[in-house]
Amino acid sequence: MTMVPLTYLMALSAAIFAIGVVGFLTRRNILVMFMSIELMLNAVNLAFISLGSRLGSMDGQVIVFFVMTVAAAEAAVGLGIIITIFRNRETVHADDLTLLRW
Amino acid sequence: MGSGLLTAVIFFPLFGAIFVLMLRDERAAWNSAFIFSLVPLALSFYLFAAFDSHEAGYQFVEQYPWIPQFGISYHLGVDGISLLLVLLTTILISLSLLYSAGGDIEKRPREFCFFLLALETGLLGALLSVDVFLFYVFWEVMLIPMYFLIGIWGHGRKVYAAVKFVLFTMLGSFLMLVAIIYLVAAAKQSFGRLSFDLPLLYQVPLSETQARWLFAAFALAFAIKVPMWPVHTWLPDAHTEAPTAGSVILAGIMLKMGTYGFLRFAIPLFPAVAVEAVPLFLALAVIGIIYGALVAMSQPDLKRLIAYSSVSHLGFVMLGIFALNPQGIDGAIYQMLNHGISTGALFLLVGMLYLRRHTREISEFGGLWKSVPIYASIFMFAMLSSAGLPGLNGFVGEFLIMAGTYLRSWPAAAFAVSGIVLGALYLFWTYERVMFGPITHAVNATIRDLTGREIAVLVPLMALMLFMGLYPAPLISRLHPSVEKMLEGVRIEQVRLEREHHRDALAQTIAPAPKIGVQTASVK
Amino acid sequence: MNVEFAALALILVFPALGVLFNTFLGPRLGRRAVNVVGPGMMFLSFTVATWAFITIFTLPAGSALYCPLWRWIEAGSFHVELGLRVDALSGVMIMIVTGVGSFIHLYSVGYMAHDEDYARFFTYMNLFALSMLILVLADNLVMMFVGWEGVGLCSYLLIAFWYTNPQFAYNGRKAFIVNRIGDAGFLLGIFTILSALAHHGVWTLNFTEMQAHASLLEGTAATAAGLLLFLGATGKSAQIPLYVWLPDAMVGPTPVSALIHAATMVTAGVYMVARLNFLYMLAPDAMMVVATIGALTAFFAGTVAIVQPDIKRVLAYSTVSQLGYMFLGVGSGAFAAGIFHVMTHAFFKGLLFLCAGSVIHSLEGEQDMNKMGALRKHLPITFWTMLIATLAITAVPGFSGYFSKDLILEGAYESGHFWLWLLGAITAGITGFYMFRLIFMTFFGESRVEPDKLHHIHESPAVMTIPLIVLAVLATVGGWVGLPDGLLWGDAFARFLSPVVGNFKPAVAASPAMLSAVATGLGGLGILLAYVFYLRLPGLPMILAWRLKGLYDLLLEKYRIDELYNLIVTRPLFFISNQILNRGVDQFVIDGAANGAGIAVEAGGEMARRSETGNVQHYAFVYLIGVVAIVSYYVYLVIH
Amino acid sequence: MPMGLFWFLAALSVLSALGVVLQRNPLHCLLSLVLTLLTIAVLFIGQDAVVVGFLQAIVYAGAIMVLFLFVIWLLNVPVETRPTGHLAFKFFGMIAVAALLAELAVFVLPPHLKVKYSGHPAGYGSIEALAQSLFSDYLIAFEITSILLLVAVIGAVALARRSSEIEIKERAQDAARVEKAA
Repeated sequence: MTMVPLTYLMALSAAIFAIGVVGFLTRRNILVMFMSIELMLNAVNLAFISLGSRLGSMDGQVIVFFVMTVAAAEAAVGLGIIITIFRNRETVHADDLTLLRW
Repeated sequence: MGSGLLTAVIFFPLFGAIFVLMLRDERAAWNSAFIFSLVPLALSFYLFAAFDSHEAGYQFVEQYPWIPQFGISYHLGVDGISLLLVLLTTILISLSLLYSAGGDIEKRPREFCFFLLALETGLLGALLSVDVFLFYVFWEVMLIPMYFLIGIWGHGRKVYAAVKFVLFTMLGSFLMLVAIIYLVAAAKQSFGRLSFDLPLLYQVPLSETQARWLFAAFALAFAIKVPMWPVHTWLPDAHTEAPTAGSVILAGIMLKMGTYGFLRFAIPLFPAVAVEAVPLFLALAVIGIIYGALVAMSQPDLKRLIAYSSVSHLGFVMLGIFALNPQGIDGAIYQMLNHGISTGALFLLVGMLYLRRHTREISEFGGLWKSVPIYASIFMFAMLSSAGLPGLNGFVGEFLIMAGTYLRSWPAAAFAVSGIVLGALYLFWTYERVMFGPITHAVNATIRDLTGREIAVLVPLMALMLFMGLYPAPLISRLHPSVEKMLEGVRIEQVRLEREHHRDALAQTIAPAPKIGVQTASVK
Repeated sequence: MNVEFAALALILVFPALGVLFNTFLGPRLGRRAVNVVGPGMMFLSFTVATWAFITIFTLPAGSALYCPLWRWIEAGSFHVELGLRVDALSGVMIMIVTGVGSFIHLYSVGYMAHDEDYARFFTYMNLFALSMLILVLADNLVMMFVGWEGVGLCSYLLIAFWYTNPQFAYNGRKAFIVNRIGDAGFLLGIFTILSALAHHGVWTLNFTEMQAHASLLEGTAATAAGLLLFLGATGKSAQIPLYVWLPDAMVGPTPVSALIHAATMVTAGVYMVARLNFLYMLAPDAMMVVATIGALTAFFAGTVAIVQPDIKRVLAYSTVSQLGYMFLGVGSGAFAAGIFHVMTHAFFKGLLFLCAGSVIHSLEGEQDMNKMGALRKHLPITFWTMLIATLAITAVPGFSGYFSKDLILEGAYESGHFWLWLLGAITAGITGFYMFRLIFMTFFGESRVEPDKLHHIHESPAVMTIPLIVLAVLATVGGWVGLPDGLLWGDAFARFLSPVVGNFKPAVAASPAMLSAVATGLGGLGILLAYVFYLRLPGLPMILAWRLKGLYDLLLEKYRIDELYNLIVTRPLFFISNQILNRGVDQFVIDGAANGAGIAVEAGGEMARRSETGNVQHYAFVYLIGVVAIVSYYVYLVIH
Repeated sequence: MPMGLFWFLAALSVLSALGVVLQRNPLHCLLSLVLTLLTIAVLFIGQDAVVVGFLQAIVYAGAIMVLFLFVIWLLNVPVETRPTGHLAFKFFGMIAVAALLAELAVFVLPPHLKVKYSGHPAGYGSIEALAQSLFSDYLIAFEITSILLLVAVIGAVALARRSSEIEIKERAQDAARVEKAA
């Protein structure tokens, strides 16, 4: 069985992570920002799986499992918050949601 | 070990404070708070009576392990230096409560009593602790009730004043904490065990540099509390904005914590540095005396004026302490009491006037003698005590201080003497503007004279002024042995220092001869 | 021989009782009770004092009565024992204080008959007597200082007695503050002695013990202590440079001026110098200063008195001038002569003030001599007693002042101070002039009294005139205790005092008769001039004043010393206090630094607050930077 | 996994990830995200993480993304029209991201990535192996995760539910409107 070199996988993971970061920084729609977060999570997941596979350890997969649960919880709560915000402010534009400031 | 007497003195007020909080009726709160403050008063009178005036060390000692892992113990004791301050504390707290109940405090009386009594616990605890850690705990404990007393029941910019007070004091006390910990660590190195016990810490051998830094930390903490020039500016604000009882306690007792700290910690812990630092502290004290008096002179507000006069008076106390001889220190301790009593009385009097006129501006008054002769007479009495008129208490302290100072350094005494002239100047000028002359504001003609309660508050203070002026012997005889004991270390250092000077001088006179020889040799 | 005499304490107890009674019961029990108790306590005290004095008289020369009280201050080796002591010197003083004091108290009953605040007045008067007696009876310097400050306080209270007048209140404070400057010197003097003695292991401030160890003080210590203590004396006894308060003190009730500012308190300085004669004998430089200041003050104050229109002001400057004589005397080493003059001066100057008070009382408060004149017939008793007092002060032979002043001038000459003697002699002439000017302007010539007051003029009641008569008798015969040597009992006064103050040792031989003749002649000349100026040619003073306007104004405005002091001391002091220290240093620099630290923190917070935009992405960006930074640390670790 | 497949999947995932970031319409973004997740699921499976790979496809790409979809529809989120953000911010953001990428490259590129392939034990990636780990070593974490999910459910309900106060106010407003109409 041919092994995809770890470097490639890690590079892919880093690339997706970077794309996620860029998305989070540049998009103003909080839903899309949320999606970018999911991108980053998945990039990290990929790294875990790849390393776990190389080390022959199940820990990487377990962690990904946990990440998925947390992502589910996060999505539930996060989307709930977004709905509430939208209900009150009629917007999902990040520039309009600066309530936390002084 | 111990009779538990000191514990009772310290914690009875706290017990009372909690009890008062649980009462519903305001009158009952005032009365029970007053009664609760009488218990430590009675106990401290017993302490005074039972105190052995030939014994220099701690008496009524109690010691139990508290946090043995760190060598912290619950160690209480009273000696001549703290005895009289304990008495002063209990007296002033009782009188403050008696006075405040008479209409001065209208808002939240229960909480007021609570804080005042809690403050008493802090003050007494700091005075009676022999363990440094315990002392530090109480030292910080007294800040908090005072903060609330100023912040809640004060006037004007009360929050500003309260915060300023706390920040200034905290700044110093954190440095002190660091110094304490360092000292304890040093003690561990030389004695092999952790201990916060003061008598042990006195014996910690320190290098010159170490001692200097530690002394500086302690001295700064206490100097802020005293307050010495130039770290005094929290005082006028705190005094002015505090409620009357707060000013009385602040001026009467809390400031003494600074001077007490010098006597108990800074000097006996680091006698060598203290001896070195004498010129610096004499200079600062003299500046404080003259500066405080001059600035007091141009204050338009009565309370501010008295606050600055405290700077001047505490300058005298510091002068006496750093005379580092029995006369000076006996006088300084005596002057602490005097200042507590006479300035306390003055603050009470100003408070009474404020209650009637809701102003403290000197320009608002004039010709008051006509309308309130009893008030004016008592004011005169307190003022004379403050100005150090012979026959009243102030003179005994100032005389001893200046005698001590003169023996140490005559120029310092010469400058300090000008303080009594300036003191008379601002006090009498103020008195003249407030009491003498025609009545310029019609309101002043109709204000009522002192009530029975107010006279009852002031009479004990006046009696003390007279008694302490005429017969100071029972007080001084009690504090003297402890002072002598404290000075032992200083004396040793002094002799050493003089010997070194002597040797240096000798070396200088001898030095030239061989030097020439060396030079000629090198030329050859 | 020292005898314990417990009754000495009574001399103090009686006035103290008077103070307590007048403070607490006086206002309730009313005028009658106060009028009895106030002077009554003084007379009781006088009685005990007389008893003590007679006792000391019957004991062998050089003996003293003492009465130990209690140990007052004690700190280490330093201790002060309170104790009373009466020897010849303090015996004379208590007689003056209680004697003259009693009669002035009596006089006050009449003088204050219409004042509401009689109880307060007698409280202060009794308190004054108490303080003065403490000063005189003290057996140590510290206790003396107690009295010294106490009399200053009473002086303040009594000058400002009519406190509703702001000027009076100001003058009272001025007196106290100026005195306190002197007191500061006094204190330093005490410390100088204390430290000089302590240096040799002797811890005492007791007069007798100090005298026993006087040799330890020799040198700079004695000079310094002498000068510092004398600074105290210049304050209390109104000498250059601290005399400025006394003329202003005249705003107090006239009995006060008589008792405090003429007869007793102001002589405390002289008493102190005489008491410490052993110290001053060790310090010829200090003595020289004392004598010089005395002579200068005598002359200087005399010239000012020439032109003053206010009757009490003339007397005030005259007092300053006479006090100058006393210091000239003690400064020359003629301590007995100085004390002698203290005594005679107490009689005649007390009397002069009381007479002036009587005049003022009858004119309902008028003090300007330009609005008097021809009062001789209206106030016969006052006139005659005042004339006697004037003859005494101008040193007309036979009257008391003659003997004492003569002794002083003789002492000044014989101790070698020729110029000071000359100054004193000229001052004798000036004294004659201004005192008779006062008599002529008040009692002779034409009446210049304001018409509406004219028909009110009446002689004072008996309670006021009796003290006048008593003092007039004393002013006449009081000097006879010190006749010139060889005449009858001779100089009995000096002999009586000599065990305490020592004998005068002349340095220069002179003929007493010659000196006396010169001084008396000058005095007569003064009287003659006054007669010419104010009775024969009443227009002359005006013309002279106009011709010599500059000089006249300078004298009238008292050499403008008050203004000078204001300019160089008072105003700078207040300026420094308010503008420089209060506004500048305290509020701006120190508080500014403290608040500045606070403001810096606040401004920093404000700036940091600006960075909080609330935009999630901005926070994320900062987060990212943090991540980059942290990761770069690991990169660093990996690479190395 | 054959290299060809890897390259294909890698390209696809990067492209679809870019699609998430670059498209205007949130719905399109979401679809791209689903594609990315699926691609990654395949990559998981390709590395013997079969269970997790299927979970990824079913739970992540399926359930969670549907949640997103619902929300997009529920909110009726419009297509972004206005230009987004400040240029300077984007610029510096890009630089920071580039820096991060460069730093990550240091770890990922050969000289520093020192992981030796140690061979897969039997049943690696199987559901038994996963369960073995989860219920032994990671039991506490697993239980805590369950609590987390519970809390999240409660939180989501609390958030999504209109507060009763607002309801009362709205009802009162309705009543007022009705009255006015009558």
